[in-house]
Amino acid sequence: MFRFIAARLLQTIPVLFVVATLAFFMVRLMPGGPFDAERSVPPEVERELAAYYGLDKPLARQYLDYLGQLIRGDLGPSFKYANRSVNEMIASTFPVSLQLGGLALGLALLFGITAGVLAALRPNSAMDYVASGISMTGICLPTFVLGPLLILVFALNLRWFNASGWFDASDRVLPALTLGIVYAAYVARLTRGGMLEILSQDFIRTARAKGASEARIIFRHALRGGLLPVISFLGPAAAGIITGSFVIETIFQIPGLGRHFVTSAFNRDFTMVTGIVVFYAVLIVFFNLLVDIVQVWLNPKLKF
Amino acid sequence: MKSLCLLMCLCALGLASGCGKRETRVEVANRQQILLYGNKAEPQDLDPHVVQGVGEHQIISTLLEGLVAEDPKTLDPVPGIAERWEISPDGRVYTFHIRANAKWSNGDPVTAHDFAKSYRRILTPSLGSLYSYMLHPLKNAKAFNEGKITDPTQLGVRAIDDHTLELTLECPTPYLLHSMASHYTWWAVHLPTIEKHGDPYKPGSRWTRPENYVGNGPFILTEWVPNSVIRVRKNTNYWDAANVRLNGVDFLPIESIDSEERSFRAGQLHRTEELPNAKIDAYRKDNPQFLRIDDYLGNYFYRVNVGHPALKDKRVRHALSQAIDRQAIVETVTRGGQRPAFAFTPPDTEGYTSRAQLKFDIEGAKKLLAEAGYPEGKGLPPIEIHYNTSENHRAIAEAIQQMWKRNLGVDATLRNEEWKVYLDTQSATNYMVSRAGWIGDYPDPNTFLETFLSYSGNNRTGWANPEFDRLLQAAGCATNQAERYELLQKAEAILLDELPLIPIYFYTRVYLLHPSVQNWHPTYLDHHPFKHVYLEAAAK
Amino acid sequence: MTQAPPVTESDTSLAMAEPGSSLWHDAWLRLRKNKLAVFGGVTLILVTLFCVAGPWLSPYTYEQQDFAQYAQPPSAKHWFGTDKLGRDQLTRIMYGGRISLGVGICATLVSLTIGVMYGALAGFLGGKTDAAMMRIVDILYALPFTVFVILLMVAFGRNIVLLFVAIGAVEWLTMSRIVRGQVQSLRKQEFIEAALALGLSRRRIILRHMIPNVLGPVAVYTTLTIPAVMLLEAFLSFLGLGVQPPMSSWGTMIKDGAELMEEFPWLLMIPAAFFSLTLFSLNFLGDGLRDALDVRTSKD
Amino acid sequence: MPLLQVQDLRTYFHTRNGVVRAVDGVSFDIESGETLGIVGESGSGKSVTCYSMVGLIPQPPGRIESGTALFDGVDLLKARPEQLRQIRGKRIAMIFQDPMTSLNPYMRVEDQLIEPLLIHEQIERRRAVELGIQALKDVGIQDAANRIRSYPHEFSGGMRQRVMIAMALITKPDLLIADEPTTALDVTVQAQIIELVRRMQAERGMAVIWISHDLGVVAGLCKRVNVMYAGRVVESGLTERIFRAPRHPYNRALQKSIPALQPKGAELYTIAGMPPDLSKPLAGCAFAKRCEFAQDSCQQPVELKSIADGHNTACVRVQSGELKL
Repeated sequence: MFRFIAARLLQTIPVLFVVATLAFFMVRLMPGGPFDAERSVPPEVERELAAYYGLDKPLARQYLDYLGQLIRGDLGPSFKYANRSVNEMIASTFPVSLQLGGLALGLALLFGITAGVLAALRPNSAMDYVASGISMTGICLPTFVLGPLLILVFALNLRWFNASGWFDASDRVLPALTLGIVYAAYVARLTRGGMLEILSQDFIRTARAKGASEARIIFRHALRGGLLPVISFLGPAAAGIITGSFVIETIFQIPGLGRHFVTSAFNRDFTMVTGIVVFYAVLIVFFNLLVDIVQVWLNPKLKF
Repeated sequence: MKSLCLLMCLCALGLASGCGKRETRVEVANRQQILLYGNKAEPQDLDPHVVQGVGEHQIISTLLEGLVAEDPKTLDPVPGIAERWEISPDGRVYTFHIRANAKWSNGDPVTAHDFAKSYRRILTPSLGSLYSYMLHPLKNAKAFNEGKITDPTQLGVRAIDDHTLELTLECPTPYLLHSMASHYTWWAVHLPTIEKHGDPYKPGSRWTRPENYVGNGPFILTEWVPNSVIRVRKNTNYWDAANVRLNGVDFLPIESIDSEERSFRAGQLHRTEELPNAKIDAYRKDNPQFLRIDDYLGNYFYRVNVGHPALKDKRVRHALSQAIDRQAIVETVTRGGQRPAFAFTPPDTEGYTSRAQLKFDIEGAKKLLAEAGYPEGKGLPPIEIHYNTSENHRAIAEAIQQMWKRNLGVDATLRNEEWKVYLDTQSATNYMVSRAGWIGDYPDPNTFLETFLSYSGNNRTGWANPEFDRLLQAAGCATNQAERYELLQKAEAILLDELPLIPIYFYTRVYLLHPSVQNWHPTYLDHHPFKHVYLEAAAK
Repeated sequence: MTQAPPVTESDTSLAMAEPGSSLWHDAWLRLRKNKLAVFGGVTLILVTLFCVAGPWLSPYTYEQQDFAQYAQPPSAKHWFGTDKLGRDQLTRIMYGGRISLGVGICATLVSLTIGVMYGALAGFLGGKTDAAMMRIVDILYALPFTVFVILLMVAFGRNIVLLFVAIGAVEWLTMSRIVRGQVQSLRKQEFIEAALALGLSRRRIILRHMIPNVLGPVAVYTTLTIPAVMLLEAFLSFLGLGVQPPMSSWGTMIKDGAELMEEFPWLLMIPAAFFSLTLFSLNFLGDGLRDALDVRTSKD
Repeated sequence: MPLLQVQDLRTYFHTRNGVVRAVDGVSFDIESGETLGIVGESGSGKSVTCYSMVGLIPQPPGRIESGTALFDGVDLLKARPEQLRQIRGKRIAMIFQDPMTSLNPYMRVEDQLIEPLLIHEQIERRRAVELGIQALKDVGIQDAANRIRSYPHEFSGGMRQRVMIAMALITKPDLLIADEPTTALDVTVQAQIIELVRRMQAERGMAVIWISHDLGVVAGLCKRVNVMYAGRVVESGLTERIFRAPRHPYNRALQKSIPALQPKGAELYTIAGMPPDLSKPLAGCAFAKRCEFAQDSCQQPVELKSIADGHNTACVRVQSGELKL
């Protein structure tokens, strides 16, 4: 297992290198530069700024400089936010996204797995239709509808929560719920599918023949195999959910990474975009690794 | 798993019941005299010599004060850091007398040298200030800013002593005091502080962090959480601190206007930056006490690429302009009390109203189009309307598309682009008709008309007219206001005859303001000097 | 194995069917018996017809504005009401449906084809090849979608086909990971080992043995992908990269409507209703297909 | 009183294609320590009969329409699920056809093996593991203390079936239902497993219901045999009488189709036609359509009737003495 993890971490290096390279050139290929503005910038000023940020050098040189920085773990200064570095911005926005994502993921798993299991227990029963119907509604309700809807009900009518911001503990509830519900719907669908598959297997009959209770059958015998599709889905989903959701962070005015990333892309904040992409890649690799480990752990037929 | 679920429900309930009867943030803030201010975007920085945006102005104006300040009602120049000033008879030399009790927030006195050094700093090319051209009326400032001269003593800025500053101008500039009062480029920074945190002549300094910031305004920066909040609190070292009634301002950068409106309704904001236009009617009807609609010094217009074969003929441009029912657009699409624009400069800009006016005349438009060789729009290729992605721009473009089709038989297509792509397309003049907006930097027609100088980077239409350029340059050095306005009238007449742009409407600012905010006046720059504002909850 | 597939117990004609072609044939017969799936299929056909043929019958066009009819609720004149520019919403729903259904189905097909093949191959080959292939997926995951799409649009211009390709090309990643996970565990099962032992070609094993066995999760995930794709299109349109106004899609209509849900609820409700109806139908059909394709779970 | 007494058991499946009468009026009983064989071809209802008794029929679509199954005084068919769960795995244990799929691939053998003990007996886990290791030894698994930590896929097919048997017998049940436990195994292993069950039965004195389509296996193992066809018992009796003197045309045809019992070189005997569609009600004898002796009287309702001491047949023509087989 340690060999497996070490090997995967080694594989990460070329992945990060390729990601950094592609991102570096992609953002620079995009039309528009970081200093374009509605009011034209005098050419002399633009020249000075380019020189300060090293944009006047040949692209190859810039690239090598960037890689050099990257190896030292320095993602460079932000082109847009003059007094901040990319490292600082990630350090300040990521914990927020992590918190939001963690809460949402927890909710998604809790509600999604529960609903999926309930639906799978009695396929084509009323309970199945209710659970599946709710989860389908969750999928049909995009976050940009669900978020404002929850705000209308809980913030504006009931006055339980704030409509935006990320200050009090109670400010976590609505965004986590919004993000969680959408993912819960996905988790529920996948759980139901996986559980139906497993519950039709012969070994479930064996367990029943032993006199195992329904709870024991679900938790001890079925859940492990039934969650495999959910686990495969969770790798990328967790990375996505934890790096933040642009839409939710915008609706709820949350200072997270997702919003910051999209804004940076729009600002053509080259270093910021590239930096966040590299950071994102690290997370993706990490979560996929985690998923692969969990998969092996859940499925004894697989080996590292 | 069930117990976990139960626990969560209990937590949610506990939170909910705890929050149920609490006062709103606005109510708390009213008690504490803290203004909660929706400020749209995260500021790029708080260094007045580096930033470019409108949102940054509101924050910086609490932290720094210029020699001249704004009157809260009229925005006319009133004494700020300078207690008085003299203007030489030829209008080229300004002498400012700095008040003796003006202090920086760290206790240092504010001196004429601070201003002299600050002006030198913003004009130093290596700083790369995006807005340094605001200081170009100063003698030799443009040449120094472009690196053509490097000796700072040649600049028209001189500290005669600690309390006297002399500014020498290239030309008499009647709007100079307005510009100095309203624009942050003219405000001073504390150079010793900046030097402590890096090279003051390079961007990227960290002196603007809350722990480092030193200002001379009514408030000091206490907290800055990116994308979340910027808090400023009363500065006891401010010379007029006794008359500052607010204890502080919380600036909340809420980018989504829908979120902002909901936050206002949830009692989290005193003031929103904007209001979604679909909500205007509802507020007019149900909650007029919150709704504010102020005239704003800005023009929403379409640039026309005069180099495009189909649009070369000014009769076509006039036909397109005359076929637009601007009244319908402001009444149906924008709905925020905007005024239809039939000229480029907003009416009554410091006493100036364009004499030349465009018109809405479908028959005339059809005739012009026929004269240009496109009867009923036949033979004219589809006009592509280019705009940056936004619900409002889209709705206006769709409306105009329909008007051209119905009134002229001219087809139009729409092309929206993401902001930076849109800017790129516009600067390359790679469009047919492109949406634009221009907000005046200071209350004077010049801030609008100069954008269409043939050499202006803001022209972006391919249009160049030597007579227009000459008139504007002459106006720049005119000695009295009447003469100057006459030259500008002629220039604007040329602009509206040639029509490289189609004005559509003059902006208003539509926003929500909590009634507890006092001493808040509608101003055409949307400036509301915070030192005069205070909060008083309405009696219940 | 002595127990014949259960269907043959009750339907002798099926047992006679030639086994090679009967997977799809059986599936079709089973699908036809599933009421919900049939309902879903019929609804989808009706919605498609409505969107394709409806505009010919409508007295309005999708871009025709009538300022006097600013955001009117549903009425006899405008059955689904009008939007902020006084356009008939019924007609716009029909046109929007063409885009949304088109994007949803085409992009999903693209992602399905690439994702299933890629995932199956990686999971089946295993070892170094698998590792390399999955690292490529990691790389693609990490690349920013917005940046990628802006680049595509700049490079190839605005083109609805490109939109399908762009979305499909991104959506296949998750699909491939799911398929790979399934195939990996399938590979350890006896019948694949048996097929390997028989010396069947890898291509044949993947196509004939692996893919039919992962169709279940794939069908479920596909029904999840279609709505995601339709909403992604709305997001892209929001960025100025999707459909061009005055054309709109259901996604963009919902997005616009969401901001007006308090003032003009019908601008959200009606497109959302069509969107949901379509997704529910797709979902029923997807579940039906899953059950029909999977011999093991169709015991009832 | 017999250990288990089944009377008029009817289990129907309510599917989209109609009502499938998988078990349609089955009655039999079994004494303690006795071995009963149930034979019949695929789909004849052998397994469904046994699953019905212990509540393993998926409901829906399955439904038990009528009948009683008295086990030690408790009617299994009317017992509450909890009551049934206490009997299942403790007093009635089962082993299944395919050991490859009947063991949970995601759990260690240890956890699955001792599960019945943990469920049914107040016993410490450590003690349960000891018992588990002993049980594995009893079924002839070498190195049981280590092997118990393995996963099922690490065992061969025969070993897995031994694990299944160990698991079934670990609670010392009164009745073991063996559902074609040797079908998926090769012949040598088959014999070992049969021998193992026989030995365990002898040691513990439990009753066994052995379901099989393999007449040879049943003949060697069971004292009495039920022959099932299309959801009904068509003939029952002592093993040697069933095999030596079949009294139902179906049973006779079945005997004839055992290849080993046919003369060398002769063409293999097969029963013409297909089993009936169970979703359509059958008035008379289910085998009539394929029966070489069928007459009009075979369309009358049939019943299992005794024709000799402990020997029953459902053939009306044999019952009436018209037909001598």
